Amino acid sequence: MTLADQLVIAPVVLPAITAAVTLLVMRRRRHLGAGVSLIGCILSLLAGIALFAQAADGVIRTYPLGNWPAPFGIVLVLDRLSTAMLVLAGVLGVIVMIHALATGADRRGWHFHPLFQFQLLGLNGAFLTGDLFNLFVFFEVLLIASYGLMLHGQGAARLKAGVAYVIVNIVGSALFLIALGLLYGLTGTLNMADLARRVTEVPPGDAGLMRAAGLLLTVVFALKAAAVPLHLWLPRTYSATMPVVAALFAIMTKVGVYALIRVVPLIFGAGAGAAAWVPSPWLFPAALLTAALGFAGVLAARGLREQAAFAVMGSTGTVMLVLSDWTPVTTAAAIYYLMHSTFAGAALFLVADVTLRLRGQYGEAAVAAPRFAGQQATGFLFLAAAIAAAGLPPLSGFIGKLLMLRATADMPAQAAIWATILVTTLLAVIGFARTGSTIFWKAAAPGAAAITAAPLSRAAFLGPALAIAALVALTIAAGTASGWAVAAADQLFDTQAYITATLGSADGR
Amino acid sequence: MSMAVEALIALLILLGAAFVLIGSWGLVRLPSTMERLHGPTKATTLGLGALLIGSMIFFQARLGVWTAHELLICVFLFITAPISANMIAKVHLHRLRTGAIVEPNSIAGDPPHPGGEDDWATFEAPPPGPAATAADR
Amino acid sequence: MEFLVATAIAALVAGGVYLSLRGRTFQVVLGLTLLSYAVNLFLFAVGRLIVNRPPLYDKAVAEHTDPLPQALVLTAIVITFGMTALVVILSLRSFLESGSDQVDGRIEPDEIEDQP
Amino acid sequence: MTLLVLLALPFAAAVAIGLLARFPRSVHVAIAASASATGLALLLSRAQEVLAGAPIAVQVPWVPALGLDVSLWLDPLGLLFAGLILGIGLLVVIYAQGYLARAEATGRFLSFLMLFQGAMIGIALSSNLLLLLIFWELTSLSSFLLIGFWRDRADARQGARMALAVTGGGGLALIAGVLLLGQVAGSYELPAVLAQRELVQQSPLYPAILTLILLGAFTKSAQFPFHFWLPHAMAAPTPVSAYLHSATMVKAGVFLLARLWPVLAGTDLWFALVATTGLVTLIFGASVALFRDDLKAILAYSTISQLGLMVMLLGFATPAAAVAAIFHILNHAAFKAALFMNAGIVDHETGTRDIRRLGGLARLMPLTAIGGTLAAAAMAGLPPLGGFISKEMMLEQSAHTVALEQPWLVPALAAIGAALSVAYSLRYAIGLYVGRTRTGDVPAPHDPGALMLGPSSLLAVLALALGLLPMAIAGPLVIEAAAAVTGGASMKVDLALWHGVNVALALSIGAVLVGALLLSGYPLLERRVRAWKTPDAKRLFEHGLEALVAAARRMTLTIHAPSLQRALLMVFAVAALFAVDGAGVAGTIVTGDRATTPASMTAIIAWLLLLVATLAVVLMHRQRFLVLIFISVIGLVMALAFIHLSAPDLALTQIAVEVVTILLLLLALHLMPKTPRLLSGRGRRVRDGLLGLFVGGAAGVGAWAIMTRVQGDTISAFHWANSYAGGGGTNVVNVTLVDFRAFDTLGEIIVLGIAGLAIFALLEPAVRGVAGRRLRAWRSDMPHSPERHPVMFVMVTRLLLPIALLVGIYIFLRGHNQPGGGFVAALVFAIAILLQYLASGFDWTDERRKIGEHPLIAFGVLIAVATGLGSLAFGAPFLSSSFGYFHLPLIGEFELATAMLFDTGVACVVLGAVTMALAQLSHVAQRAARQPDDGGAA
Amino acid sequence: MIGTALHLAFAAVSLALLCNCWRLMRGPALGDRIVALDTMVINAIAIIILIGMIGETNAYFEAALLMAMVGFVSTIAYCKFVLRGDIVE
Amino acid sequence: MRKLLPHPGLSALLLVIWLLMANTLSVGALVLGAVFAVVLPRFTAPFWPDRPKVRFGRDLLVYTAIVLFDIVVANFQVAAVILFRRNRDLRARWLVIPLELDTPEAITVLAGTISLTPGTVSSDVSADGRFLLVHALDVPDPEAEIARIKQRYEARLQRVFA
Ligand code: NA
Ligand code: NA
Repeated sequence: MTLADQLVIAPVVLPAITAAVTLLVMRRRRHLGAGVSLIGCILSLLAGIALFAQAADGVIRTYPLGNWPAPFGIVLVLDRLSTAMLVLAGVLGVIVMIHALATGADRRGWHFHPLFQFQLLGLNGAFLTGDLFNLFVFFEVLLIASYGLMLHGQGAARLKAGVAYVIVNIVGSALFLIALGLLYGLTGTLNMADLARRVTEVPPGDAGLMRAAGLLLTVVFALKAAAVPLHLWLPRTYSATMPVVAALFAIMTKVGVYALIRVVPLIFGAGAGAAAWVPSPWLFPAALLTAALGFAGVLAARGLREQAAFAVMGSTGTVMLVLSDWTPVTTAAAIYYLMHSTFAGAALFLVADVTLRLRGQYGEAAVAAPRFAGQQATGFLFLAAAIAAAGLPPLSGFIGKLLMLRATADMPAQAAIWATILVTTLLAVIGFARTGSTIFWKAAAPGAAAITAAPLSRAAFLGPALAIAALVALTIAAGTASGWAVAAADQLFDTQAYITATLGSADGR
Repeated sequence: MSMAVEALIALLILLGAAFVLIGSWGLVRLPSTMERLHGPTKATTLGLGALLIGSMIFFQARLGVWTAHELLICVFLFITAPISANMIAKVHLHRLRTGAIVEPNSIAGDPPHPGGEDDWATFEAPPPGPAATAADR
Repeated sequence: MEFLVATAIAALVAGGVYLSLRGRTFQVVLGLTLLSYAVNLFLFAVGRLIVNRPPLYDKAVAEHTDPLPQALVLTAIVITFGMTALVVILSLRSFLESGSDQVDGRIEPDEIEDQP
Repeated sequence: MTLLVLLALPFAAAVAIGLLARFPRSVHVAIAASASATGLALLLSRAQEVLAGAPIAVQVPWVPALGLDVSLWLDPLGLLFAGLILGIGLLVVIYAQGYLARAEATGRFLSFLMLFQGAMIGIALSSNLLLLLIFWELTSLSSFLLIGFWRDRADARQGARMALAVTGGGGLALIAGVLLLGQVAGSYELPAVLAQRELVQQSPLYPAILTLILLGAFTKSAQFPFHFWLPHAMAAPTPVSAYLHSATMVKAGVFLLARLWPVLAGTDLWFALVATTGLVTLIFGASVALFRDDLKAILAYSTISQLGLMVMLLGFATPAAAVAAIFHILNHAAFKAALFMNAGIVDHETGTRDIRRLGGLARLMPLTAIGGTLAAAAMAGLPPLGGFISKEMMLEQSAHTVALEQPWLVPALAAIGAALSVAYSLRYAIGLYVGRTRTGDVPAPHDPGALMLGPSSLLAVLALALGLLPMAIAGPLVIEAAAAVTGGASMKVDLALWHGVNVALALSIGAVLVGALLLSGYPLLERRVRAWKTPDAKRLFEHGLEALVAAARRMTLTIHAPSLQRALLMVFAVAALFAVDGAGVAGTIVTGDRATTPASMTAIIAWLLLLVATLAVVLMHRQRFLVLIFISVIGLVMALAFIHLSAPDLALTQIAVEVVTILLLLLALHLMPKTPRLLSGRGRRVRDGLLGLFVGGAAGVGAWAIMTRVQGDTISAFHWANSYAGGGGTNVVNVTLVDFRAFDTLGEIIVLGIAGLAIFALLEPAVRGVAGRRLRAWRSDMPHSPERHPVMFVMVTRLLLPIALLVGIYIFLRGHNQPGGGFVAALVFAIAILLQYLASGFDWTDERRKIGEHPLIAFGVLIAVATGLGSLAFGAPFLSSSFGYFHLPLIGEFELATAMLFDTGVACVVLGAVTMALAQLSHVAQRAARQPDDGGAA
Repeated sequence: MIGTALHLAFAAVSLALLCNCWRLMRGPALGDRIVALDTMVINAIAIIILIGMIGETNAYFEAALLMAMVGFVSTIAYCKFVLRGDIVE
Repeated sequence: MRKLLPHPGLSALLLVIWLLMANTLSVGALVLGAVFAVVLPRFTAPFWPDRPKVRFGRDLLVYTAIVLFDIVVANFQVAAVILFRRNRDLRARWLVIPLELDTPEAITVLAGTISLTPGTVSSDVSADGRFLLVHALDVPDPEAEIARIKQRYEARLQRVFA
């Protein structure tokens, strides 16, 4: 095994080492710890990019951990989608880390850096693994790290919201285990490729149980993705946590979507009998409601964080709406929009953070405040983030929406999907225009209390600007990016290739 | 395995089990908490003791190896059981004193005052000193 | 035996669901505890029940329990423990911060006056 | 290349101005003006060849997956529009410099203006429909910024939002329409789409396509009933109004109708929708304009009316009407821009825009008066101005149009519209410049400087020139543009003031007369009209929007009440629903073929114990302390069950975890209420109970179904077979944990480590702020015994510590081959240490501890990872294990495995995390007590 | 003979468990319930030993050992809680 | 020596426990056990600061034997009480035992012994450490029982903990 082959493990090992080192260093030498953490993020990103480049040739690579052959040991699988997600998480991680350092958010509580690194580790592991139980483990890693991060900075509201967030997800994990138990009990395996192979051989008497297992997995993933009615945890969690953390969380709902994209075509695809495409009949209405409720929330929001939270929810709903058709074309569109909406959500939260810091006691609430330093720059950043989140031109969201609209053009539910996507866009436009014009345009009545806010370094604008830059890059390179998305989706639906790559031959053993 | 050994094993097993049962039965039928507290020490000592010795001989007879593990379990139980009993008794005394429980049909009644100036430790903090453990120093 | 295990799982899940739907963190934590017992038992049971065949390798042994679900349950127990510890302390912390351990969205009378 | 430069210029200017924000405003103006001028020059340099029938085109691939490319072309129609955009843009820039006060953020203004100009140029040049959509929405966005430029004013913000909502919303409909159109036509490239008239018009989707696209065009062009945003957009600075409402923004809708004319026009539906809307808007706008007193409002409604006129003409769908429409676009651009600038001058000089407070200004500001009057005359359609010619062409076309089988209907209505426009135009000119002198807020207003007067005068002159020399100035352009609209050959058209006596002339004269009459009876008319309560569209819109927002808010708050119960209920309910879904599959077998295992009496009694304890937990859940005892019982039964069912490792873990969990719960319970109030009512409890029974039943059935099935071949057969040979251990479970699935274990210990860190982060600050105050105020709700450290207990724990450590070491070392392992060993260590805490107190124990928890966690993770990485040196994948049997004198044969090193990492993390959790929790109250009270500030 | 003895022993210990359960539920004092739990742990150790004998395996020794060593910790903790509220001071 | 073996008795106990666990008398186990027997008490020495002097000799052996014998006997006696004595005939008593022993270690051993013999449970120590409170399940003559305990156990322990 060459070192290039060993690179696969880097996105997991690097954050682990960085986390441990920052944990050791941080207590005495804060700056060194922060530097190590940032470098760790950058190295993880570089590893992700290198792997992405490897996967660009369309070959699915596997990495047998512990040198045990699949399906007996745990195997990491490197394909277009997983590496793209690595890059997504890596870029987001670097941006959010820069923002945290620039605003001193990491100093608002304990262990920000180890938790952050572990969060990246969990994400990367979840993207890479080819084993369903291992996916559970990495879900737990990224969840528990997210609990820690979510509570960073604390305060009564955050703690209360945290209680709900943690508990709901613990219940979700319990369901995950039940689903895993059912699957193992029926098929005797945990490897996803092996599952895909064995699912086709399940006797008819087991079909109902198989279906139940698939549906339970759907519940788990939909809970992470915050699909209605399993979304109730999201708005409170995201608007109560520190915006910089929420910015990182923009990818959390996408992990649920990723898991759906990874598992459904592979295991619950056409060959799965009664369990074929299990989520579809439920996912469509749920996603429709998610998008609708999410953007209704954007319209109704009275603060930037709340608004961003609902925007994240709505955008994930939109992605799932398109996804629910389970064709390569719709999946490709969903993947592109997933990438876009991650950065858009992060940008919104980062702008909210800057606003919050600049406006002192007025915070990010949609109320008039006296003029504040950096108002114009913040306003522009908000405008860009809002354009992206609403899916308006010229940023990538519009291209993503066009891709999604086009991909769903031949679906029976075309009218419903189009109406949802377009009407929610309008709701978002109105909602963002309302909050934005109030916060960045409206001036408080004379006599309003002067803003008391600590001065903010110019570096604080770097994070949001980088998030916007990522969106701009995704726009300019839309052709390439959407091409990747199409290739990734095609690869996902070529399940035989996945099985062959993982198990050696299409029929295993 | 000789008949005698087998009989011995069976006897020890039955004896142990019987004492375990009697201990628990005492828990059911004895009239008040302090009396019931005598049950577990019974079960612990001869009940488990006999069982463990039975098991020891059993494994020697069956598998031809002397296993000392049972002795070890005995050691641990002998170390820990009195502490449990002591702490539960303290709970009882404390709750009795604070009026949380009333036991009109307790036979022994309330504990007498110790002979010296100080009350029982449960009711009065021991002064710092050798008897009061190093922890208070 | 299978019946006992299945009904035990059912009872634990039922109790867990009921308790986690009560309005206070402590009860919810108890509910989660029951739920996790049930899940561990379930995960264990999918390896099928076999009495007295511990998964200790021996060439002579032909029949043995399925070791894999046991390994999975061990992982699950550890993870659940971590989660439980966190949620217990989080509940406490939240209670200390707000003066109420209610999580059903309503506010307790004593909570308002304690708000800073 | 020209086209790309043309498109890029305004955007580049916008960015440049933004970047040079600190520079003086003259720099900004220079950039904006030179960008517009350069663009215009570039355009004119290519005008000849374009009009000669050689459109320029360029295509840069962008998103091939979507059919979206940067395809630009310059045809006569685009040339006309681009020319208007750039030409009037240039004048507006110059005008703005005079108009805006020094204190205004001219840089920002011009930057927005250039952004807008770029978007408009994009619309004019796009030959890809999707690209056009992008620029279309971009005009909505940039106009939002421009209208809201005076951000402190509520009306500016509202107007901006309204414009964005209406035009942006229409744009969304347009997206759908364009996508459908592309879907039917098979391409988004305009030339290809325009060639598919038959295909499109016969498609069943045609009505939808047309309706959606018209929604986009009508909202943008402020057609009735979407007109209401336009008057409120007047909150913008006047240069913006002059730009947006003469030549650009609102014309985009007209442009789109013209652009898609070849593929969409010509059907009955087209006529019904487009012509009717245009006609209604023409009359409606005109009649409202007549009764407004704000100069800009008059102009706004007149714009609506004039747009209606153009839309109506396009609705007629005849080549001649197209020519008329195109020529009117040109005329309207000239006179309307001139008029807005004129109104701006008056406002600027007199301080008011209220026509009732103004009059006789011709004497004070003669040059302004001349320009204004000329432009108004053009708007009225009076000869010899350009407006007259296009108005007459319009009446001519109307005269030939039959609607509802009534030949008189359209001409009559068109004439009424014309008459009204005469009336409001004259009212504007006469009201301002003739009659008694009224000067608003300023005693003696005068003509402004050249910067403001120049552009408006130039445009007024242009309006005149278009009447006097129509063919020379605009003939070829109009003819070629109209040909581009119809997609046919160029028409032979003669633009002239005099076409002889015909119906149009008669109607025209009639219109002027009626208009004059209307104006003479204005006071009477006005009283009548003012008496009507007309619905205020803006208020309707605002109220509607507020209601929508309020409804959304209510819904959002209701649905997302901060209730954990609801969230959990949903999870369980969905899980239950899905269980039903799964069970519904036909042919599903519940009980399989596997023989069940007989249950011993002990098993049954243990089971009974478990059920009783579970029931007790549920029933007594408010007596929290008692419940913990019952939980212990459940844990005990679980451990027994694991042993009975051949899972010694699980039993070990269960026993140890149980102890630690109970300690944890007791520590937490100490600081919480012991018997809280009951919260839920009976109905709720019954509901939750039933749901619980259902979900539990489903889980039980699932477990039963799996357990009674014969197990097929599992991957664990491999684990069993390779445990000793390949993993070097006989305890297959342990080998699985540290070898086959070591990656899981790595994740698992990381979870535990994170839990420790998160707990530390939670409890460290708990001693300050509100929580700290509450901790200090905490008085236990139970009476306490004064004795802290019972002597027997203390003594025994001292003895037990080394023994327990020894046992832990033993369990650890044996783990690979017998039940045990790093996790349980670490728990034993932890319990041994915790016992010290319990017996001797926190401080005493803590000062004797040697290793902190943080390093334990960190080094544990590092050890585990480093062990895994070790295999990389041998070219093996991460976490590949190695083991060997060694012989040492005295000690004898023993085994060493890298997996044990990994297990050491596991043990470190577990020990660190567990002690961290409990130790932190155990002394939080003491720490708080030591903390000085900071008054509760967090 | 041993087989019969083991079965009888199982029955006896099971009955003992039932007795503990009765006391556990009945109370009435907290002390009673704690005693019941403590006894239950000891009876559980007995069961583990019996299971080991039936299966003729040593595999459950660690479990019994561990239970003997740490089983009393929760008992102590419960007592300390009732006595002091704070189990670690 | 004290530095190396802070609690020699403990070290011996640990070695024995290790051998019991390892269930072998091999040299390897002995060596490893010895290492732990030395290392662990040193490692945990801070947690056991006092060093009680204990005489490991005949006295201790005799004491142990007596206690084991008493445990067996008392078990049968108590079994009889539980099975056959009616509750109202039960002669449960509190016994207050004045202590001569003065180290906590010695008191703990005495109290433990009393608890381990069924029928008596050490319930509390007085705050000054001079009295032991014992609950007896069935004693006809408390004074005699106190005397028996003092002479049979305490006196011997005094010799062990010199
Ligand atoms: Na969990
Ligand atoms: Na316990």
